[in-house]
Amino acid sequence: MATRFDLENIDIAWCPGCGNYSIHNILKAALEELDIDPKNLVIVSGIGQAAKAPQYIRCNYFNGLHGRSLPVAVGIKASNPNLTVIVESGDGCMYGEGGNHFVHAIRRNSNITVIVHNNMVYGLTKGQASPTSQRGFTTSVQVAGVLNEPFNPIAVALSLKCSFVARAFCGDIQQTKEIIKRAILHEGFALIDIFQPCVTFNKINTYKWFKENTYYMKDHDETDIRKAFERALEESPLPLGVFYVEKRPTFESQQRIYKNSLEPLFKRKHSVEQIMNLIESKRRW
Amino acid sequence: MATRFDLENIDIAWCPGCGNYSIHNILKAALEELDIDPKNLVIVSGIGQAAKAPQYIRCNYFNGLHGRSLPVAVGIKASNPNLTVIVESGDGCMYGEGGNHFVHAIRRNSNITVIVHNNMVYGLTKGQASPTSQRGFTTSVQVAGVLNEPFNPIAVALSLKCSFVARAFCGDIQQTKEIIKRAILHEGFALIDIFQPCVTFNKINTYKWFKENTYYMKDHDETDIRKAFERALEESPLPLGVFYVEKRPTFESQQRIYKNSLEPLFKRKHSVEQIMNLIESKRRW
Amino acid sequence: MELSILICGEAGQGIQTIEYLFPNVLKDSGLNVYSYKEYMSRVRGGSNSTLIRVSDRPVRAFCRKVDVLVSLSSQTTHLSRLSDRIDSDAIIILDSDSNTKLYHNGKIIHQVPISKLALQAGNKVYSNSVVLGMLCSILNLPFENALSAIEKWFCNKGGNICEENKIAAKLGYENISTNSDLRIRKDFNSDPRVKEHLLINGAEAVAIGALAGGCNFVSSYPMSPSTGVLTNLAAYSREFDIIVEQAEDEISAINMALGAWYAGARALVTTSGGGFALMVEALSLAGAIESPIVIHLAQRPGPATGLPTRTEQADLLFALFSGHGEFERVILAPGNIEQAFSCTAKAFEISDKYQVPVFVLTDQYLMDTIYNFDSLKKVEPCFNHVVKTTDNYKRYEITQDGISPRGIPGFGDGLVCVDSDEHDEFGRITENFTIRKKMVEKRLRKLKDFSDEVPAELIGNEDYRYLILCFGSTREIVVEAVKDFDEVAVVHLQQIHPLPSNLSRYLRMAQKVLIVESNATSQLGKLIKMDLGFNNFETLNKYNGLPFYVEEVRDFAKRFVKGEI
Amino acid sequence: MELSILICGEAGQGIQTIEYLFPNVLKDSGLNVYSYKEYMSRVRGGSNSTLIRVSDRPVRAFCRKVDVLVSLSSQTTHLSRLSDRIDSDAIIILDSDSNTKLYHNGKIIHQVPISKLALQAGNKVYSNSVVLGMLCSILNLPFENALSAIEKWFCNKGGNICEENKIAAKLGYENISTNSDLRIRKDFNSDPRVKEHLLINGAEAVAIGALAGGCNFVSSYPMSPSTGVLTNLAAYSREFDIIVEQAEDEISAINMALGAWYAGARALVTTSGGGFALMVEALSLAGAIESPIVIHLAQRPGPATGLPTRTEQADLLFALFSGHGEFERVILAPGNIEQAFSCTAKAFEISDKYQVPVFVLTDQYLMDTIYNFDSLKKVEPCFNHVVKTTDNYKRYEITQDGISPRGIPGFGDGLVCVDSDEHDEFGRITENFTIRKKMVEKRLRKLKDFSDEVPAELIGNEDYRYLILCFGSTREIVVEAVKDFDEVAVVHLQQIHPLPSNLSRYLRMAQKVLIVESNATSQLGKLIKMDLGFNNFETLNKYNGLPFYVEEVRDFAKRFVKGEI
Ligand SMILES: Cc1ncc(C[n+]2csc(CCOP(=O)(O)OP(=O)(O)O)c2C)c(N)n1
Ligand SMILES: Cc1ncc(C[n+]2csc(CCOP(=O)(O)OP(=O)(O)O)c2C)c(N)n1
Ligand code: SF4
Ligand code: SF4
Ligand SMILES: [Mg+2]
Ligand SMILES: [Mg+2]
Repeated sequence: MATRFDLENIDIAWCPGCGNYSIHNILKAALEELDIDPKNLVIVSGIGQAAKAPQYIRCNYFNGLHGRSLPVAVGIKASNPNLTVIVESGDGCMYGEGGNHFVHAIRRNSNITVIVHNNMVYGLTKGQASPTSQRGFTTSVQVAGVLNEPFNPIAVALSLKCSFVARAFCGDIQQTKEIIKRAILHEGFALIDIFQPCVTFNKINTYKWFKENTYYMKDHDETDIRKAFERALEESPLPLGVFYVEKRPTFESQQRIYKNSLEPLFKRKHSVEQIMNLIESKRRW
Repeated sequence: MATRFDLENIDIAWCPGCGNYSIHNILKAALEELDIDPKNLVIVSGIGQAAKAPQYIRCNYFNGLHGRSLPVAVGIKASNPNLTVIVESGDGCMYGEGGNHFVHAIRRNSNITVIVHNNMVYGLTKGQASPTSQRGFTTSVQVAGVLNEPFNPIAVALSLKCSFVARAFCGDIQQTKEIIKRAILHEGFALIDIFQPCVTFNKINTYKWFKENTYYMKDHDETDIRKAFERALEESPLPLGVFYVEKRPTFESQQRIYKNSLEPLFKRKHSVEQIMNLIESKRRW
Repeated sequence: MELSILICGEAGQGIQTIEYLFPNVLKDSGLNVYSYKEYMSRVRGGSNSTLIRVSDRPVRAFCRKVDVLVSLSSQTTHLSRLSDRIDSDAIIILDSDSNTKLYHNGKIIHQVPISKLALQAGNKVYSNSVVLGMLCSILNLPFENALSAIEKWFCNKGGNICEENKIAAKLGYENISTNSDLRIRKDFNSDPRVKEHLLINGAEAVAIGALAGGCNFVSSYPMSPSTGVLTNLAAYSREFDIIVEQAEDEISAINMALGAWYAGARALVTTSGGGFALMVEALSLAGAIESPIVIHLAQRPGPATGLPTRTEQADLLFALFSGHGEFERVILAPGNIEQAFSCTAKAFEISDKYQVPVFVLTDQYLMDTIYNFDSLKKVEPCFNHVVKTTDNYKRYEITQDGISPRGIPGFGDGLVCVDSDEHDEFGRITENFTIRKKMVEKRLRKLKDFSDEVPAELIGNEDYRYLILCFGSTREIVVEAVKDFDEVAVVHLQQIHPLPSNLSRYLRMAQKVLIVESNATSQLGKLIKMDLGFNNFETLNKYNGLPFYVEEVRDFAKRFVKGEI
Repeated sequence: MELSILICGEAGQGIQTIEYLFPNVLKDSGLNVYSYKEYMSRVRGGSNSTLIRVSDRPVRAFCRKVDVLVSLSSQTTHLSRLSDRIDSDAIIILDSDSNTKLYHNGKIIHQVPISKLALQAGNKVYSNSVVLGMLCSILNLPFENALSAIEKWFCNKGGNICEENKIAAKLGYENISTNSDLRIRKDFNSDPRVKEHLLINGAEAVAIGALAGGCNFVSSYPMSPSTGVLTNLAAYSREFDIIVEQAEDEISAINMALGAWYAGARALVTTSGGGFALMVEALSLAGAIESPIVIHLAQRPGPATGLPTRTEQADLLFALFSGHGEFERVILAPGNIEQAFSCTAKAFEISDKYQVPVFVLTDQYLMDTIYNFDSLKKVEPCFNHVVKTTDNYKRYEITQDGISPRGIPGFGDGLVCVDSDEHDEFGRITENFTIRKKMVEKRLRKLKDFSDEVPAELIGNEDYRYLILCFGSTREIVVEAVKDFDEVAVVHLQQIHPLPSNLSRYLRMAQKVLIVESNATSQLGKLIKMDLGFNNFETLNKYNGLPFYVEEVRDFAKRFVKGEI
C-alpha cells in the first residue's frame, strides 16, 4: 500500500527477509489510516537495526543514542504536546542499555507510543544475546548459552502500571496494525512489544517458531491487571494482544503550563517584564 | 546487643531518630546470629544516607558510586564466591539512578543480599522525591507534588522473577531480623525493601504512618508468583513479609570455572604455558 | 570599617536561619554584607560554619580572619576544627549554661547561655533568634532591626512562635548589651543605597539568568552543589512558563533536554562533576546533531564522590575534552554573582546561535556565596534563532560559517531529521567519505569566527609588571587580595573556551605571571600552554575543599612580587 | 615483488570468508600478507571492501594502490565508490553473466561469471570459493593450496558442501588460467619461514595480550570495533579460567570490573568511545579508590554514533581528561599487532602496580588489521601485587611513592575498606581538610617516578633533520611511507601518558617536525604543547573514516621535506 509516509530512492539497510520490513510497512499503514500528518509526526529511536526505522519513513525524526530514545521522546512531547511522538527501537536498546528509562518513562505516563522490535538478539552488533534472549541461546559472547532469566517486558510494564501494554507478532499484519492504531490513539504511555524474527542472527526464534509459539488472547479483560500479569507469565505459547489498558492523566496534562493551553513552548512569550519583576523582588525579602 | 560488628568511637552521620539506626542494629544482630565472620563479609553501597551504613559496621566495604552498588557486588561475588556479599542502599540509589542494574542483576540471580532503606525520599540531597515517593508528595523540586506513579519494587522484582522478594519495616526489629537472616541464607538474589522513616524530610511516611499502613501477610504461599503479585499490588495497608521465594541456579554456580571448585580468582594460577600454547596454535589455522 | 563574623555549630542547630536573616538585617541597615558557608555532607550533626562579613564598603570575598566567632554548640570541637582561622584577638562566644569566661587552647572563650535563653523564651530551637539578637547588639544596631527580621520570618508560622522568637532575640540582645566584654560597637557608616541593593546567592543568580536567557525547560537530577539552581527554577515554575522535571538519572536528564531543544524549547541541565560524567555521551550527541544545550556544571572536589558539599575548580579540562569524537563547545565561568546571572543568560543565546553545547562552570563557593550589589545586567528579549522550515528543508545545510538554519518539527513545511550517525545535509545516515569530511569541517568551523562574547577582564594597574590570572569564582578573592599592590594587575577569565583573543597580549605584556586556581594540577595553566603556547608562569593552587582565603592569595602574591616565587 | 588486491561487494556476499581463507593460503605458500577491511555498519547489502597485500617482503600497512580488484557483485556502484583507488593500470574483475570485457569510467572491466560458476558448482553462495580459486591462479599458486584451504574451512560442514566448494574453486582457478588477460603471474619468492609465522588480527592480539597480563575477568557491552576482543576472550573462556560477562550497559560493565579487582581479579573492559563515555564516572571512581582497571578503548569516528565501523584517533584527549576531579592514569597506544599484544599485557601489570586506570587505545584500523609476523613478546608469569592484610590494615596508607599496599577481602586478617568519598588511610569517609590535601597529593604522586614502560621509538636515520611523529595504529603506515627518505626519521609513541622522557630530546633535535594523526584537531600535537611546551610542528590529519594510505603520507612528507609545508 502506498502511503504519504513512503520515501523514494532509499537504500534500506536491513537483510532480505528481516521482520523489520513488515513492522515498517504496518506502521506506515497504521499512520495512514489514522490520517496523521507526517509534518506533525516525530519518530524517535536509538541505535540498532530496528532503530534505523525512522530513516525510512517520511517524518521528522530524532535518531539518538543507543538506549536513550525514551527521555528524548519525553522531552519532545513535553515541549510540544501537539506533536505525535512515536518511539521505535530494538529490544537491546529499550530493555538493555535503556532499561532505566523504560522503567521511569512508564511511571511518567507521557503520551507517547513505544514500539519495540523484539528479535531477542542484538542484530546490528552481530548476534550477541539481548535481555529477551531465551535461556541457553548460544552466541559468540554467550558461548555456554544465556544463563539469565529472560526479561519479560510485558510483566515488567504491568508491574509499573503501564497504561497500555500489548504484544504483537510482525508476521500478522492485520492484528498488529490494529494494535498499533489503538496504541497511538491511547492517551498515555503505550508499549507494544513486537516479535520480529532476525533471519541472520536468531536461528531459534524464527517466523515459524513465533507462529507456533504464540496465540491471541480471547475474552481477556484488559482492565484487570492481575489477570494481565498471569497472562504475561505464560511462556508457551506466548499470548499476543492487548494485556492491559488504563486511563490515567498523562505527564503533559499534569503540567501547570498546559492546564489552560496546549501552546508549545516555542510559541510562548519570553516576558522580560516578568523577569525584571522577579529580580526587583530580590531587593526586598 | 553488642556484636562483633560494632565499631568504637565512630561519629554516625544520621539524624537522631532516623530509621537507619534500627536497620543498622538489626543487620548487625542478624549477622551475629548467623555467625558470619566480618573478615569474610563485604558490604557494598552507593551514595546517600542509607549508603553510609557500611561505614558503621566492622566489615570489608566498597562504598562506590550513587546507583552503582549492584554491578560492583556482582563483580565481587563472581570473583570470590566464598565471600558473603550484602548490598545496602537507599531507594533513590537502587531504584532511581541504579534502576537498570536493579532490573538486570535480578535476572542474573547472583547470590547476594540486597537491603534497600526505603524512606520514599532523597535524604542526603535534602528532600527531593524518590521513585517510591507517593503521589502528591511536595518537595522543593516537586512543587506541585509528585505526578508519577510510584515505583513498586516488590511488583517489579516479581515481574523479573527475583528469587527472593521481601518487604519489612524497620520499626519491627524481630521480624525484620528474621527476614534478613532468611535473605542472607537464601542462595540467589534476595531483595528486602525496608520501610525506613526519614524524620527530617518525609513528614508523611512517618513511623506512625508505616505502623498504621502496613500488616504482615498470613497464610501467604511464598512459592506462588501470581499470588505474590496480587499482594504486591495492595496499597493500603501495605503487606509485609516474604512475598516470593524460588530456588534457581545462581550466577556463580553457572560459571564454568566454578563447576568443580569455588577457588576464588585471585588464588588461581596464571598459566604461561597455556597461553604460549594458544599463541603457538595461531601459527596454524 | 569592617567586621568578620563566623557562626559555627552542628547541622540542624539553626545556622542556616541566621545566615539568611542576619545578612538581610544588615542590608536593611544600610551595611554591606558578604556570606559563605562551609558545611559537611550530612543533615544533622557534624560541624559547619558560615562566615559573614560586614562592612561600610562592598565586601565580596572569603577571608581567613575572624573577628567574632559564635558557636551555637557548647562543644569545643568546632573551635578546634576552625582554629587556624581564629587569631588571638578574636572574640569567641560559646553556648554554655553559664555566663562566664573559659580558656581553650590559650584563647579566652566568652560563654553565653544561648540555648538557655532560648529555652527561657519558650524553646531550645529559638537559639538562632537569640544569636540574631546578640549579633545585632554586637554591631550596635537598633533592636528594631532584629525584630522586623523575626517578624518577616516567623510570624506566618502561627501560634506563639513569633512572639517567643522576639523574646529570644531580645534576651540575646540584652545579654550582650549588658556584657561589657562583648560590646564591640564599631561604628559603621550606613549607606542608604545599600538598602535598595539586591541580595541573592550564586544559585539564584544562575537560575534567574536562565530565565533571562529564555530557559523554559530544565531536566536534572539532584546533586550538590548544583541542586539550588533546580530548586530555584522549580519555585519559579509556579509563575513562569517553565517545565521542571527531575529525571531518573543524569543520562535521562540531558537526553530529555536535547529532546526539548529539538522541539523548540530552551533547555538547561544543572549538575555536578559526577552527574556530568554520566552526560558525556549525550554531550557528544549534542555535538553530532548540532543541538544547543546549556549545562550548568557546579564543581565540587573529586574524584568520584569526593567532598560533596565543598568547592574546587578541577573539572575545567574535563568539561573541555569530554565526549568522544571532535566537536566544538563554549565554556563560561562566571566570577561573581552578577556574572553568574549574565553568563547563564548569555549561555542560552550563544548555544542557540552557534548550535553548540555551552557550559556555565561554577562551583560550591559561588553557589553558596551571598553579597549585596546594585544591579544585574539588563534582561534582553530572547532572539529566537529557529527558522520556519520550507519543503525540502536541510537541517545540516553546509554553510560558510558552519551554522545551518535550525528548524523544529511542526513549524513550517519541512521535516526536521537529526541523526547521531554521520549524516548528509538532510540529516540522513551516510557513510560517504566526502560528506563525512565536509561534516567534520562544518562542525569544527562554527566557532572559527567566535567574537569574544566576554573578553578577558583586566582589573587594576594597566601598567602592571606582575599579572595574576584567574578564572571563575576566584575573581573577588584575588581582586581583594592584591588591590593595594603596585605594579600588579589581575586578569580574570569568564570565557574559558574559546580563550578570548585579548588574553595573549595581556600575558605577554607581563614580566611575571601567576595563575591562581582551586585545583591541584593547574588546569587553566595547561590550557594556556596548549592554546597560546604560553609557558612562562607560576602557580598557586588550593585543593583541600575550601576556597582561597584573601589572605593566602595576598601572602603568596607578596612573595611572588618580591621574587621569592 | 608485491601485489595489492582489493575485494569488494555487499555485506553477506562472502568477502569475509575470502578475507579469512586467502591470507592463510598465502602464508602457507610462504608469502607475506597483509589485510584490512573497510565495511559499512550493516549486516547485508551496502558496499564493503578488503585490501589484501601480498609480498615477498613483510607488508604491514594500508595503501591506496590497487593492482587487482575483484568485485563479488555485478553492480558497478562498488567501483564508483572505490574509484580514487583504482588507477588506470589496475586489473578490474567484475562478476557477470558473461566472460567479456566492458568499459566503465574509461577503464577496462574484465567480466567473469563468478556467481554463474558458483551455481554451476552447486550454489550461488560458493562465489567466495570461485574467487579464492581465481586469486590463487592470478598469483600463480598451485591449485592444491586453494584446495587445502577449502578442506580446512568447509569440510566439517557436512553434505556436499566440501566437494562443491572444491569444484567452485577449481572453476575459478581455471577460468583465470585460461584467460590470457588475467594471467598476472608475478613471481614471488616464497619464504619457508613465513609458513611458520603467526597470523592474527589486532583484536585477537589484544585478547591474547589480556590473558598474558593475567586477565581473568571481562565485563563489557558489545560495541564496534571493540567487540572482537570480547568475543575472542569468550572463546578462550572455554579453556581458560576467565569469567566473561556481557553487562546490561557500559556503566555496569566497568563497575563490575571494579568490583572484580576489589575482590582480587584482574579485570578488563573493552569498549569504544560512546561506551567509554558512559564509563567516565566510574573511571573517576577508580581514581578515588585507587583501583586498577584496564580499559581497552577501540576508537571509531565520532561524535556520537558517528561511523560505527570505521577508524579514527580522536579520543586521545578525551581519554586523558575524562573523569571529574584529578587523578592519574596511563595511556598506551599500540602501533601494530605485536604491540597490541604487549601493550595489553603490560597494561595489567602497570595498572596493578600503580593502582591506576590504564588505557589500551586502539582503533578499528588496528582491530581489523591482519598480517603475518614472527613472534610475540615472551609471556611472563604475572607478579601478584596483592598483599595479605594484617589486623588494622590501612588500604590508603600514606607512602612516599603514593602507592599503598593493596589488600583484598578474605585474604589476611585485615578489613579492606574503599570509599568513593574522600577518606582517611583506613578508607573511612572524612572531611578533614588536612587529610584531604594529603590524599590528593598521594594520588597525584603515584606516577611521579613512572619509569618509561615504553620509551618513544626512533625508527630510521638517527641523524635525521626531519622528524615525523605519530602514535598508535598509524605506525606501520608512516614507517612504510618514509622508509626511503634521507634525513627523515619517525618517532612512534606507544606510551602517550605520561609522555616518555626521551621524546622531548628527539623533538628538539629535529629541524622540522610533522605530526601525523587520524583526527581533525591534532590531539597529540596539543598534548605535546601542553606537556612539553613544544609548539613548533606541522600536522597531517585524516578524518574521513578511512586510515591513512601509505601514499598520502609519503606525498605529504615529500612536500614537507621540500619545505612546501
Ligand atoms: C553506548 C553504546 N553501546 C553500544 C553500542 C553498540 N550497539 C549498537 S546497536 C546495539 C545492539 C542492538 O540491539 P537491539 O537494540 O536489539 O537492536 P537490533 O539491532 O537487534 O534491531 C549495540 C550494542 C552503541 N551504539 N552505543
Ligand atoms: C551521579 C550522582 N548523581 C547524584 C548524586 C547526588 N546524590 C547523592 S545521594 C542522592 C539521593 C539519595 O537518596 P537515596 O538513595 O534514597 O538515599 P537516602 O539519602 O534517602 O538514604 C543523590 C541524588 C550523586 N552522588 N551522584
Ligand atoms: S541482522 Fe537481523 S535484525 Fe538486523 S536486519 Fe538482518 S535480519 Fe534484521
Ligand atoms: S535526612 Fe532522613 S534519612 Fe537522612 S539521616 Fe536524616 S532522617 Fe535519616
Ligand atoms: Mg534486537
Ligand atoms: Mg531515600
